[in-house]
Amino acid sequence: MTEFLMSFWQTYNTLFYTVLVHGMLALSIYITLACGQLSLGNAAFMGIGAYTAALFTLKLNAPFGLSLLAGGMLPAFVALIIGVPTLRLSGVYLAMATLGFGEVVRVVFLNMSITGGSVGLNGVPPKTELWHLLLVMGVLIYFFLKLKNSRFGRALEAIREDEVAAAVMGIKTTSFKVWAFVIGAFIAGVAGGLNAHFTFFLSPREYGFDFAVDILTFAILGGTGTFWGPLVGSTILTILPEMLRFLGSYRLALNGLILVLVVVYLPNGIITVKKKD
Amino acid sequence: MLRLENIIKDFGGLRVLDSLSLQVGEGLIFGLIGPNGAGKTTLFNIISGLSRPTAGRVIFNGTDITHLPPSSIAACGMGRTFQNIRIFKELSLLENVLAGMHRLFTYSPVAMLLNLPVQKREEKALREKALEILELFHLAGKAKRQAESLSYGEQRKLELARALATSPKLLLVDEPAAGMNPAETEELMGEIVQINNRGYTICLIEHDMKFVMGVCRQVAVLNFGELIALGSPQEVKCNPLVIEAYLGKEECK
Amino acid sequence: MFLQQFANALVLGSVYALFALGFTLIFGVLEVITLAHGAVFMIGAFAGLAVVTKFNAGLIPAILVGMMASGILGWLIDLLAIRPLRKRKFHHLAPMIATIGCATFVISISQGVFGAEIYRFPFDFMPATSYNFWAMQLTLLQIIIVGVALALMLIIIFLLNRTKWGKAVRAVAETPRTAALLGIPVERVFQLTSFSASALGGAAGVLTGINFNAIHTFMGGPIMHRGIAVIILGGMGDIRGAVVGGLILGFAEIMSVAYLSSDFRDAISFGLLFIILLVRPAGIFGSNIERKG
Amino acid sequence: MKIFIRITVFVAFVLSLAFTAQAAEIKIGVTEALTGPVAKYGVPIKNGFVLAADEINAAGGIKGNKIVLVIEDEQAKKEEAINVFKKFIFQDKVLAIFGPTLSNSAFASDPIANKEKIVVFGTSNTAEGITDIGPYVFRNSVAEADILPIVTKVATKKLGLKKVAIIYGNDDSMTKSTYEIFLRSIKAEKLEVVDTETFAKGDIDFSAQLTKIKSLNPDAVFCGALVEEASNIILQARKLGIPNKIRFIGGNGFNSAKLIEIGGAAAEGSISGSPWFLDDPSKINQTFVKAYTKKYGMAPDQFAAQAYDALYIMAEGIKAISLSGNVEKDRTTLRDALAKVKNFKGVGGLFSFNESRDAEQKGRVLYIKNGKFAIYAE
Repeated sequence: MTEFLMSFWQTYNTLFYTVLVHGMLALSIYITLACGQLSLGNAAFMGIGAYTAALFTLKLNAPFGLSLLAGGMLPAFVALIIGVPTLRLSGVYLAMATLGFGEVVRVVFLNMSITGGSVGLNGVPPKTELWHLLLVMGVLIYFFLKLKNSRFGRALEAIREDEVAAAVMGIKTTSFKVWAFVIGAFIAGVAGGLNAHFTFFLSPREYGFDFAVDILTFAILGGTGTFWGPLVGSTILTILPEMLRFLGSYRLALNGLILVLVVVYLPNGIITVKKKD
Repeated sequence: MLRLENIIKDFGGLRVLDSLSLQVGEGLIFGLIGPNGAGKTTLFNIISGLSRPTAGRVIFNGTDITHLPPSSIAACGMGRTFQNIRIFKELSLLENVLAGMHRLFTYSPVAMLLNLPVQKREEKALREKALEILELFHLAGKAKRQAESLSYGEQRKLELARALATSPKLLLVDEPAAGMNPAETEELMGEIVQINNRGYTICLIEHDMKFVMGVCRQVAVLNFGELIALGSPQEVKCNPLVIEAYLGKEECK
Repeated sequence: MFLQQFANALVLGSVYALFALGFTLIFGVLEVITLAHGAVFMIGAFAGLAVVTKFNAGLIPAILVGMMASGILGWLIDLLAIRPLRKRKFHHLAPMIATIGCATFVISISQGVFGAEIYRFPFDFMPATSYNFWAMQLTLLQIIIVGVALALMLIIIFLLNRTKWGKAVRAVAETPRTAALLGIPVERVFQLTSFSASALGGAAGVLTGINFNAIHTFMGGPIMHRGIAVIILGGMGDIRGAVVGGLILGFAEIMSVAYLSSDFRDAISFGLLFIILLVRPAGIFGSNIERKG
Repeated sequence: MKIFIRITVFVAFVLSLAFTAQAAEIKIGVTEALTGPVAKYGVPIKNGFVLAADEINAAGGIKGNKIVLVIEDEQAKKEEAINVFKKFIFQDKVLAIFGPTLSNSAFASDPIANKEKIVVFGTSNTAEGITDIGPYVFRNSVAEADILPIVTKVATKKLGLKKVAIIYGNDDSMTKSTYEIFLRSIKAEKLEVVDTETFAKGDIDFSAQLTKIKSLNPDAVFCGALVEEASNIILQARKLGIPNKIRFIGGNGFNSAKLIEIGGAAAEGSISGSPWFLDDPSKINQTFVKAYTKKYGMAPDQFAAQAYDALYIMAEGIKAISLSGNVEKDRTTLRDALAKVKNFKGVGGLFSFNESRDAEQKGRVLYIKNGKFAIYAE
């Protein structure tokens, strides 16, 4: 039995790590969704974080904690700069602007020599341990739990529900939106740094359009009413392709089908909040 | 306490408000009436900062607020409701009111994360106050319910409660009685007066003349963006211009 | 060289415009960004290819069959994945996620059926001779592509503005509820739009397949990124915007390669998109930001 | 018709999976990109392995032991490659691993194999530094670094090249490395580079780049592109009026029947270099091409050929050891035996591993003549 568990863990530990990283990314988009903003820049922020953290480790031999912190700070800083003009946009326009931003980031990675261009960075030492991931995830869950019933969380929800009404209540909508964007970028960056340190390798193609949409799918599938939704969504969507392996070439077909069915039958996501009497 | 100076507002060549000057004194219930399209809601939007006047100034408690963003105007002590109800539908009643109290909270993000006593204290105190406000509108019993589940009339009251929660010096109320049945309207009139008695100045737009005549101490009449009459309800309703443009003869008895 | 680059840009821009036409039509009427449009485009190309290789069909039948196949696929996607979501209150992005699922499904099945390799139309299908205009060199097919894109755009604009159905579609695009009150069969308008917009995608697929000789199951991916850029550029849901946006993107890509550097082509075009959004958030022809999204 | 063949192949594949799972003897893991955009390389590779395994088993296996391939899709995603590697190592307990398809994924997954002391054998990883990951990493992918300088030299001499243009895909590590090797050899031949153009994966329109190249009138165009882009580049060049006498010179990406199938007359004369080519008249190759074409309904490409050879090379290694039944122990002995494989005669000619476990194989300069690959110079 223990032997079975051992080999099970040895086989699937990376998958579990990935589940946690995807969970963080889902939370990073959740915080912007929580104030009604649809940002698709999180894949790019993850990329910036991954490269930054990996380069801190590779070139500066920085301690892991510092690499991760840098991996969170740089995307947060970039988010702050682009956030102020960008967040005047709303809905799909914001989504598309951030998507455009992501594309620019990808091309920049592709053409910089320090990032290794299209070849990418390889030989990133495997520093990420399970407890790092659990710790970061724990901190995030704590943060979102605290946020939920605080004045800040309520302000975000108010902005999501009705931005104009929120402004009239004295809520500084713009600064809340920018903060949510920056925090989301920070989370995505840290997730990127953690990911880079257990996959040995990173290349620009990982952080493009498709992954940006994947992250959004995590959140929408799980439900955006509470932060548990994105966590559930990312877990399911990360494990599902692995579970469907036995289907061979058609596993993605079933994956797509399940996605459609879940959305059609649970359009508000798997986890929905109901306020009752 | 509120002074409007020569407010002009153009919408693509159409003059919606024309050199409007008006004063609302402290402690009043001030009524703004006029036919549809007279510019009443536009005026509210300008006062609360959602829309900018083409020319003119808005002075609130001695401060020029014409170009401040809505959140700053709210911070100066202005609260409002909307003609087309804009409550936070997916939040509970209590959360709606607490969101309205946003600027009364002072604790920092650090206090939130560390669960510092200051947060607990504030949350507890303001929660009690929120329930008190809900009680004012007979909604405290439904505090945990989702706002969307309320009846139309109740939603209007909730919005009023939320506006009151910002603890405004001046409360702009846009058609509070619209869609209410006579009993609800009656109840609402009482509540408005009660709020006023607590020291809140109120400026309201309303089409229900019984309501206006019943609660307002001063009434301004707008027609095509111009002020055509100002005075006590009694004076206004017998003003010939008002009778012609809006009310008709029956009101003046 | 400028004239040749101008011609290159015109052809590429027309392809983008044609693809974006259907994309924008669906958004305009159904308010759904259908990320399955790339898959629909691919199916059109394969269907066109199938009739040509099997029955020796000519250009017109190939385009028509491609349009038919894509139209039916689009209609099915609407019926099975989007329609169930119309009736209920849902997250406004739920239909988009559903279309992602559809795209994954269609592409995966296609790969199982057609395999992973690339196909092309037969060599003798279109004459390869080039025509010279001043300093421009164009093949007959390239001229046809520009012509067809232009013609389809004019037809769509004509249909929307001059016919009863077109007026119904526009009314539904404005506000479905009011349209329903006016007695317009809203549901049928939605389905008709899905069908015809997807058929346009199919036409784009067939023409792209013939001109660029690279038909494979993933051909819809890159063009979909561009299609998104195009409809943002032109204004979401705006027909003229799709055409103008398509041409702008075509020109931006070609001219940045011609006069700047091909290394930064995508950065330049997407940077342009980013800046245009900041200056004109609703795109070139867009107006009502409030309602959409 | 083709469609039905595909379906049959697919069904056969599923059935073969179902059946092979029964009789486990020598288990070898194969992970390639079988779905997604990279599947066009991954699928032929898998086909090459399956064909070779079937042949070996039909001939009685290795010392009587049958080879069982455990095939998993990795979608060209690094996380998937890692997951599959771990599944192979800890769950399926395979003896050795083939794959993954892209160098990018290999950089992520090969360190795991190396750490767990199991041979990982890449057949399509061309990036520099793959075998530096560790002593358990092997590959037989043709090193363009060896052959392309010869290609450049021969072409320069035969065609009298003076000024050339380059076009390559800059977002792909395979095509980028082709470019870098070409650039070095072009400099070594003292040719003038009049223009360098790039494109991105999935591009279909190259007219802007080619118009620019045409206006600069080079003697030849060096092309770092995989086959679907390469054939399109050549076709569009001809349409824009770049004459056939201006040759296109490419790397591994050119060595595919698809280049002829799609490029047609436009591709005539294009030059590339590789140890293996489709029309190589040697008996072993013709047998392979015939068997492959019969089984899969299409001609093999270089990826398939390398995979086919790779399994035979692996079999050589396995032949040299005696299996103990302790898979951990067998994995290490296999590594040592595999590293000693010398002068193996495969479809790509004589093959040996060098001391860094890379391919040592003689390349040939090829060109397309009358719609077939032919030797341009030995």
